Amino acid sequence: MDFASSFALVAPELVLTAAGLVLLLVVAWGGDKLARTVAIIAAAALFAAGFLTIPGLHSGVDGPDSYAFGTLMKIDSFALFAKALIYLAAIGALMVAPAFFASPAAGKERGMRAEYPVLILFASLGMSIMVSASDFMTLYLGLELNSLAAYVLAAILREDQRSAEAGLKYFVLGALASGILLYGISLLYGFTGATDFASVRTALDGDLSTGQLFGLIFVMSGLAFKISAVPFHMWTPDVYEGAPTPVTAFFATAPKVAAVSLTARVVFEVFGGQVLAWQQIVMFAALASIVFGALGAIGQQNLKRLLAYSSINNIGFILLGLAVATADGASAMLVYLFIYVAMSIGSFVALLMLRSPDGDLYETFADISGLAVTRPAIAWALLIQMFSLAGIPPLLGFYSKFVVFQATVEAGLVVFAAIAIAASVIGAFYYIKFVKVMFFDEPAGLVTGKSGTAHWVLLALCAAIISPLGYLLTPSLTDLADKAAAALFVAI
Amino acid sequence: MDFPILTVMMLVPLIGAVACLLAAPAARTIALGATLVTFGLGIVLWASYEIGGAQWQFHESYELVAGFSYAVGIDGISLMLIMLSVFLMPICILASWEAITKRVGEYMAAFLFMEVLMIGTFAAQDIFLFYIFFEAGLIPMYLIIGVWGGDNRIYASYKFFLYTLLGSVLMLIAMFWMVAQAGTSDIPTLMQYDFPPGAQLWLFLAFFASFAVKMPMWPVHTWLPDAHVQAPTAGSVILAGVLLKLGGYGFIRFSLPMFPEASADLAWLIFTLSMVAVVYTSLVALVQHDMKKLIAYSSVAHMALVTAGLFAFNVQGIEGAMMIMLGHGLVSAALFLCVGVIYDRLHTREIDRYGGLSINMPFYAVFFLLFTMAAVGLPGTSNFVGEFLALAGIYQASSWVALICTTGIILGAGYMLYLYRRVAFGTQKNEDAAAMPDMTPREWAMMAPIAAVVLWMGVYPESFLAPMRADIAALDAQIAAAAPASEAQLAAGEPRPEAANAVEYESHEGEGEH
Amino acid sequence: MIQALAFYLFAGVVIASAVMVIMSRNPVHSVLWLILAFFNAAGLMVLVGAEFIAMLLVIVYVGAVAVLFLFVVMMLDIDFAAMRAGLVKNFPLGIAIALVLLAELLLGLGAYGAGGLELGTPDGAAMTNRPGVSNIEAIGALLYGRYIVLFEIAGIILLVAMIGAIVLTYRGTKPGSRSRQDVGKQIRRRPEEATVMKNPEYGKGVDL
Amino acid sequence: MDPILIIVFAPLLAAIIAGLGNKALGKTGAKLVTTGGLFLSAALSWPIFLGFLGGSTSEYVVPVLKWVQSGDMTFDWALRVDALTAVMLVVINSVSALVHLYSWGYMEDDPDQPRFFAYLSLFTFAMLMLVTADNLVQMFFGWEGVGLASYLLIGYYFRKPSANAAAIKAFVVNRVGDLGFMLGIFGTFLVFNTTSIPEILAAAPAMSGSTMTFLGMRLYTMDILCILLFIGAMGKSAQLGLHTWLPDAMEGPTPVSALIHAATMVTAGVFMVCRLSPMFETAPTALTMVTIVGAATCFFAATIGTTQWDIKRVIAYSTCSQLGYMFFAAGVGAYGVAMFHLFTHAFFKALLFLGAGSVIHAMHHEQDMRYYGALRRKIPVTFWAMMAGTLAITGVGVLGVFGFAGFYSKDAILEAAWARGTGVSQFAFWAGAVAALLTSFYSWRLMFLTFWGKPRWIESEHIQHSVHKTPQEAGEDTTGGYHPHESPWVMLVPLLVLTIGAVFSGYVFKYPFIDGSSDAVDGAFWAGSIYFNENLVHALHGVPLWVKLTATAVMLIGFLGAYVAYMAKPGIPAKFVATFGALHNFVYRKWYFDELYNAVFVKPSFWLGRQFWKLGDIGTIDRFGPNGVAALVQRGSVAAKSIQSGYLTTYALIMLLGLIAAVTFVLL
Amino acid sequence: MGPIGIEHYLVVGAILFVLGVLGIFLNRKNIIVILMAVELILLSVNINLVAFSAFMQDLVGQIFAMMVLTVAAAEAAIGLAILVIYYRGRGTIAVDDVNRMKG
Repeated sequence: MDFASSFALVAPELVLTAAGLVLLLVVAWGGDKLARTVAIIAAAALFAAGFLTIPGLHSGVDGPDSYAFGTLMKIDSFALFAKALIYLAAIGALMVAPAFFASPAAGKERGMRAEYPVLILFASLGMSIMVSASDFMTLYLGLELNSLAAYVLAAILREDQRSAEAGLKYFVLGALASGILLYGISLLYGFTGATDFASVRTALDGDLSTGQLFGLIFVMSGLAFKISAVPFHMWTPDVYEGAPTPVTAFFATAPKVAAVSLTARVVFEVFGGQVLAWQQIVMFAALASIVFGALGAIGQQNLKRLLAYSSINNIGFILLGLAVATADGASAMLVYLFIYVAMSIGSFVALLMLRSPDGDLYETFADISGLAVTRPAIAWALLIQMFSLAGIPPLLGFYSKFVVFQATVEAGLVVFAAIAIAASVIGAFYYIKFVKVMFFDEPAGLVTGKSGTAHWVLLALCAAIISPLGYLLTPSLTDLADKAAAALFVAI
Repeated sequence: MDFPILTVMMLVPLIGAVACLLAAPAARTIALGATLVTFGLGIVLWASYEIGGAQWQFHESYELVAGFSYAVGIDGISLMLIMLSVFLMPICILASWEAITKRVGEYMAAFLFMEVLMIGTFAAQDIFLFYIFFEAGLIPMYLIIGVWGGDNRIYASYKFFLYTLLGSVLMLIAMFWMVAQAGTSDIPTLMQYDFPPGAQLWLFLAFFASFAVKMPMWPVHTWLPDAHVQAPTAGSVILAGVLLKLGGYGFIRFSLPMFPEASADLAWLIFTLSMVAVVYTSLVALVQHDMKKLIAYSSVAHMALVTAGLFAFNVQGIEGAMMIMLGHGLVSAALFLCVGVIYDRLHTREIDRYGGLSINMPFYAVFFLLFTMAAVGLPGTSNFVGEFLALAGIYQASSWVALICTTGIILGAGYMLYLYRRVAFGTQKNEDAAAMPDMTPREWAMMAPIAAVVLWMGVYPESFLAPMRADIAALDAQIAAAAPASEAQLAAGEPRPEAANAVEYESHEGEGEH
Repeated sequence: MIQALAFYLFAGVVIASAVMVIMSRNPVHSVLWLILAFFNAAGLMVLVGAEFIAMLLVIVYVGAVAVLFLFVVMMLDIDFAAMRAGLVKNFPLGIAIALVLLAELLLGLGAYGAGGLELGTPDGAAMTNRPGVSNIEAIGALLYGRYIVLFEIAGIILLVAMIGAIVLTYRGTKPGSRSRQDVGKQIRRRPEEATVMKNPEYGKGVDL
Repeated sequence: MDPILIIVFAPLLAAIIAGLGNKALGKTGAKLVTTGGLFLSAALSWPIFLGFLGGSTSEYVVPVLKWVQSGDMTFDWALRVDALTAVMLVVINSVSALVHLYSWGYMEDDPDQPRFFAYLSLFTFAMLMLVTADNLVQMFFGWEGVGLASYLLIGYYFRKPSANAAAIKAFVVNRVGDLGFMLGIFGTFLVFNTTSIPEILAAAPAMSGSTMTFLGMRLYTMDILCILLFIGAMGKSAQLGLHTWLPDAMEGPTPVSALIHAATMVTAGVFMVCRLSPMFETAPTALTMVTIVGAATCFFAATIGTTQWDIKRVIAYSTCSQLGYMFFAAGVGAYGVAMFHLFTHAFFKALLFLGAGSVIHAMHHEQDMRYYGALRRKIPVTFWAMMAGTLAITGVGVLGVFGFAGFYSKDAILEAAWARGTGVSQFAFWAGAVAALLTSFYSWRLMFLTFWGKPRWIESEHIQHSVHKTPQEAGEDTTGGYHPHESPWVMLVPLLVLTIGAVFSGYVFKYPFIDGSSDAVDGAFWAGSIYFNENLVHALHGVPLWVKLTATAVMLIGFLGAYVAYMAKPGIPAKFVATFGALHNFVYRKWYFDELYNAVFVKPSFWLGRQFWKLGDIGTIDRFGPNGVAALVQRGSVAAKSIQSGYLTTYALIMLLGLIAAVTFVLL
Repeated sequence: MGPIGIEHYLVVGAILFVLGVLGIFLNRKNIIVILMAVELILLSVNINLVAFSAFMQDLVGQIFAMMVLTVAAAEAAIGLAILVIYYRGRGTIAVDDVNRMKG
């Protein structure tokens, strides 16, 4: 085993690990006083890790060259694309955290825990491992590394009952899900005799035996929990609502990217020869997610909860790209993910900026009534995000749906595309409600607090990406996504 | 032509919009300036449009986006509709000059965005670019209705938004299929592409879902009265003046040339819906108490003539439909302005609250009368040319349809004159209404240009027909093969040997003086 | 035969104690049933020759996890009597669904006995019964060779679990709290600072 | 510049100046401009007419502007001048000029005079466009233009609800006819691929045998087209069925009635049939319909005229009846005769209206004849003018010597109907004869009630207002002390000019109009501008003597009847009403047409509109459409949220359900 | 009683798995039992893995089982930690009380 080349391939992970460990020591001695510094360094580490993905991303690494540590990990351009996105999302979650934790919303114990950035780092590391897993063991460990960190993050406001409840629900259901996943993996292992993706795939050729089929379903179900696809989505609204908002922003973005990428890798690299076995299930999950996400969001008063349902809804469209089972579909899925991350971060940042003068956070519709008058900049940014989430052109959210539906139609799944797009109109209902409350209703005048530069920068950045200017990005974005998607299909 | 005039025409209002957002106090002036500049550019565009030249002119194409390209260009049909849009915009700004007092910057910005999108829709040469512009209009219009609308604006804005969105998403799916099939998203190329007849039906229906809602055709018209009633005056103007035309434009640009067989097969459906719409909505208009609602319903009836004309599959029908769209764009816009003028004074749209306005507002009454008559389709006004041509075209397809649709001119006269009578004639029932002053110079500036163009279009429509002639002829040639047979089935017979009143000549003795 | 007997014994006890884990009203009992289940599961593993895993199971689960559970159960000091509630609202549905799942699993896996399923064929790189190599040695070789990365990751997972547990439960000490021990201060302390000599009058006591 | 351009556009220009100038221009300015423009037009019209009369002018077309070119459908603005047009030009411009002048006096006190004169001139322009049309669409332009002007002028007193209602009614009923006209134009275009009148007329005979499908019926092409066009004519010319607007149109100022609803606009239908006569001659069924409708109208309207009390309504029904004459003349093929009656009728009917206006003016805007009486000496000029008009309309004359205008034209119509010799034409003849009797009766009734007998003025509310007395206060003096004054000269001069026309126009122009020229029977005057049925003209002159005398005979009977009933024994009408109450009511209430239409069209329209709105749009489309879907989504949302119960066990259960569903799905 | 084959182990594993799942969603008493049920599920997985490993004579399964064990321990620690803070906040660990957030 050539460790040198393997280490070169996992350089981003090494950076994260090293940073995590060093920062942990810093935290141990420095305590919470250094939280801000730790966050900045962690963000720098994430940035550095992200930077390290660029060369491979551009050259489109794939095939045998991308294997590290035998067949345990595969750092191809697909993995790199996902990683870059994960790191960016994590940086976002770090940037908005200090202000949040300093606010009264954080409860009695004000101030950010210095462990928060470390946990984010380790969670990112876990996701990094997830997306480059090419062995079920790596997959499992990466997933758990991320999950464990995530459970803690959800409950990190330990004085806050909602946060604790969120952590608890997340944990119990997550554990159940990983149990299901593991059970599936064990069956696959038993009935194929291997745990690495390539061998499993070879063993799965031909007709699937019942045991293998069980394994497939259980594995898919376990993964579906992570990406919160219907009917494994039940935890999402509660956890999103209960978790501290920066953590929610993190949950809504990075783990979604990781889980979707991982699922994509599994379905294509492991079950790629058995498309018929999973395609309909994924399609069903996609449509159900679109519909349930939309239905659930209608009538919500809590904005975080609404965004949780919105993420379920969006996952539906992403899964639609997956269900297409073509390279175009996978590429569309990645493009969607990128845009989705930008939209989600933008929305959550805007949410975090809804503060009273003494820093209290607002998160219900009643609070943001008439925001367009009192805080026009935030309102307009949210407007852009919302219309984009609803997929109304010329905002970039339209482009994400555009590529997904294009791939779906080109694959001949016109009926599904039609159903999905019709269901998307239901979703538009609550996005425009957002706009309605901010723009049409009488100002409540509650939101008057000032926000930090970091928030403004993030918000402006996301708004700019989502705005029609974002179309200028699309050629290179599509190029990268195409390369990444192609990497998934090299084995075939 | 090297100067990218279409892009510039879109950029000017776009920059204006941003400027309005940033410099809210000066928004009115900025908006007026931007729209006037755009209108000026529009005149340049029209002047430099070469009639009889290439079908697509002022073509620009850049690959900015993955999946489709930024490609714009116009033919005569687009040109006319763009002119309509840029002509109405400064008027809209003027109409809002005093009526809008809150959040002026945002308001003006929304309108300027709207202008960008309207120009873009008509100029788009890429099917997806068209969709983007087509659909994006929902955003500013939603805001215009929702923020500056009437009491029930929330319901109206939701209905408008979701109805039209649902209508158009299926079209997007169809577009994907077409582009996948034809391998290009270039509209002129797609117009020449022969889609398999089996698929055409579905594609047609998908596009129909969108355009029918936008038109709006019966029975998916109910969003329109609500939207109109709640929208501010200028919003109604744009809605009636331009946005309703998107549906008709879509039929001309997509449904007919791309799916001629399906269009012919489903012409009966369009005819049926149009006939129902003409009678149904006209009767509904007759009993309205709200001025805007009345005009909104009349718009539905007029648009039904457009659809029927388009699916008559002949030059008169299509040209007539285009002329109705232009004429109605002006006239209904003007009627909404008329409503706006008195709404600004009395703040009610209830017809019964007015009466006898001819006494204290004679000039207003004259303009209102002119536009009423134009709406009725009086010859010499813009609408007549369109209605006449469209009905002539429809008659060639089916006398039944023509008969039913022509009843629209009776019913139209009924409800419009009934409206005019209740508003402008009679005694002054209401003291407040009786005290309203006549039109201000600003209102003159809104009304007079429209009045002039309405008459111009009625007396010398050649200016408007000429640019479209070649394009419509080409379209007609393209769909001629699929056209259904005329129901008239004219059959020659042996002519009669003599006149009907021929009498034998008998010489009478007593012939003489009487 | 003995092997079969042992299997059925272990299996029976595992299942029975698992049932008790979830049915028992007192969580302390549950933990104890869980320990029993682990022991018997270890027995099952020994039966198939995976003695190292069996050992780990006992050590890690019984020695660490189960004890942790016990510790927490005790610590939380819950009034278990109050928690004796009736059956869950959707109990029948739940049971039905669980039975369906079980039936499907058994149906699917039971097909193996009828020759319907075939175990996979490993590539042979990690054979169990290599001559002269014990189970532990073989595992060690694999774990520190081919799967060293996983080993490291597992380590990080444990680290994260540790951080997590501390972050969540450790409440730190407030400055000035008595529980904090300051050794230097203690050492620096002189008797004259700590004690005062008093000579109280009878019956009056001392003013402190 | 061709004079025809000036003739046509001078009124338009005047209308625009007067209309837009309005207050700025002032009353006198507006009046001067419009009246001047009209007199200019009139002055230029006569030479053209005389040119045709003398045979020195031949037809020509002056192109003005391109109008519409759409595929094969092309029509431009162009002014066609031929004999038929020339006749109309003099009629329109002369009457219009006189009416303008008359209005100086009649509208003296009106505050909105510029508007009035602008409308009048606008009307004249539209009418001129109609008669000079070279294609059907321009004719339609004029057609609608006069409709507009008529609408505006009927509703001139816009404060009066009845005037507004009448204006709308006029416009809408006309639109019903227009529907036919438009369909006719469309059909014509479909068949001939052109809307140019000469081209159509030239091509029509060849199509006479062809058939086409219309509304599912297979019919002769030319019959369909002509019937459709004739429906248009029926609307404009207030023929039976579409006549209801004309009596109501009397809400307009009286000069308007004279110009529009007597002399010009209502004759547009007749003009159209004559203009398209070669086409109608290829459509026997259509002509039969024309004849029957014309004859029926002529009789029907005359009956109603005998019972009305409003002086203007009597004349209005009279107009309606006279138009019926013209139509059945056209129907039997005597187009020249129809045009002749149109020509003479214009003079005497305008005269009657203006005379009536003068009476009304004198009687302080009282229009009810029951409150007139004994005006003969108070307003003598008016009286004599009215007398001339009455003599003309009743057709007084001595065969072979001299007759008033109506004598020649109406007699010729009856003779033509007889001479045509078919069953339908016989019917028309008899209907016409009875109508002539009734005409004589109601005309004299009008004269007797107005100018003879005792003054009954004080009964009138208008007079009461004027003299500030009630009938009780006035006591024996039934004049109430009111002194009717003769109208000013600006009103009387037009009366006198028209009197000349009423007296002499028949005698002077009978040869050119009926025979085509003064010396030979060759249709030279018409010069092909109408279908000239030479044989019929011969036959017309050769009818038996009793036919020729019929008209005179019935006229005398009518006169005697009126004399007996209203002069000799004034109790008779009351007795008649008492005896034949139902019949009288039926006639007095205009055969219940208004009630019928109200019940069949107007009320149901509003009812249907409300149903469509409340039950259709709101109750069905919105309820099950957008609102229904929204409610469904809302319900789905509630369901989705109730599943999201917050309980871990539920969540786990649902996850498991999903798992089992997936497993079951792949297993099955 | 015939020879003990892989299917026997799998049946045991399946039963344990279902019991674990049942334990999660039939429990309304307290959350600790749910955590224990999770452990049961992991145990069933381990039995599966080890049995497969043994019957296929492939050590990978046992390695995997070790990893699962490790993770299970970590998971238990985190789970209990969360439970503790939850209890501190609410004073109860009854499953039915964990529904502050819903809808």
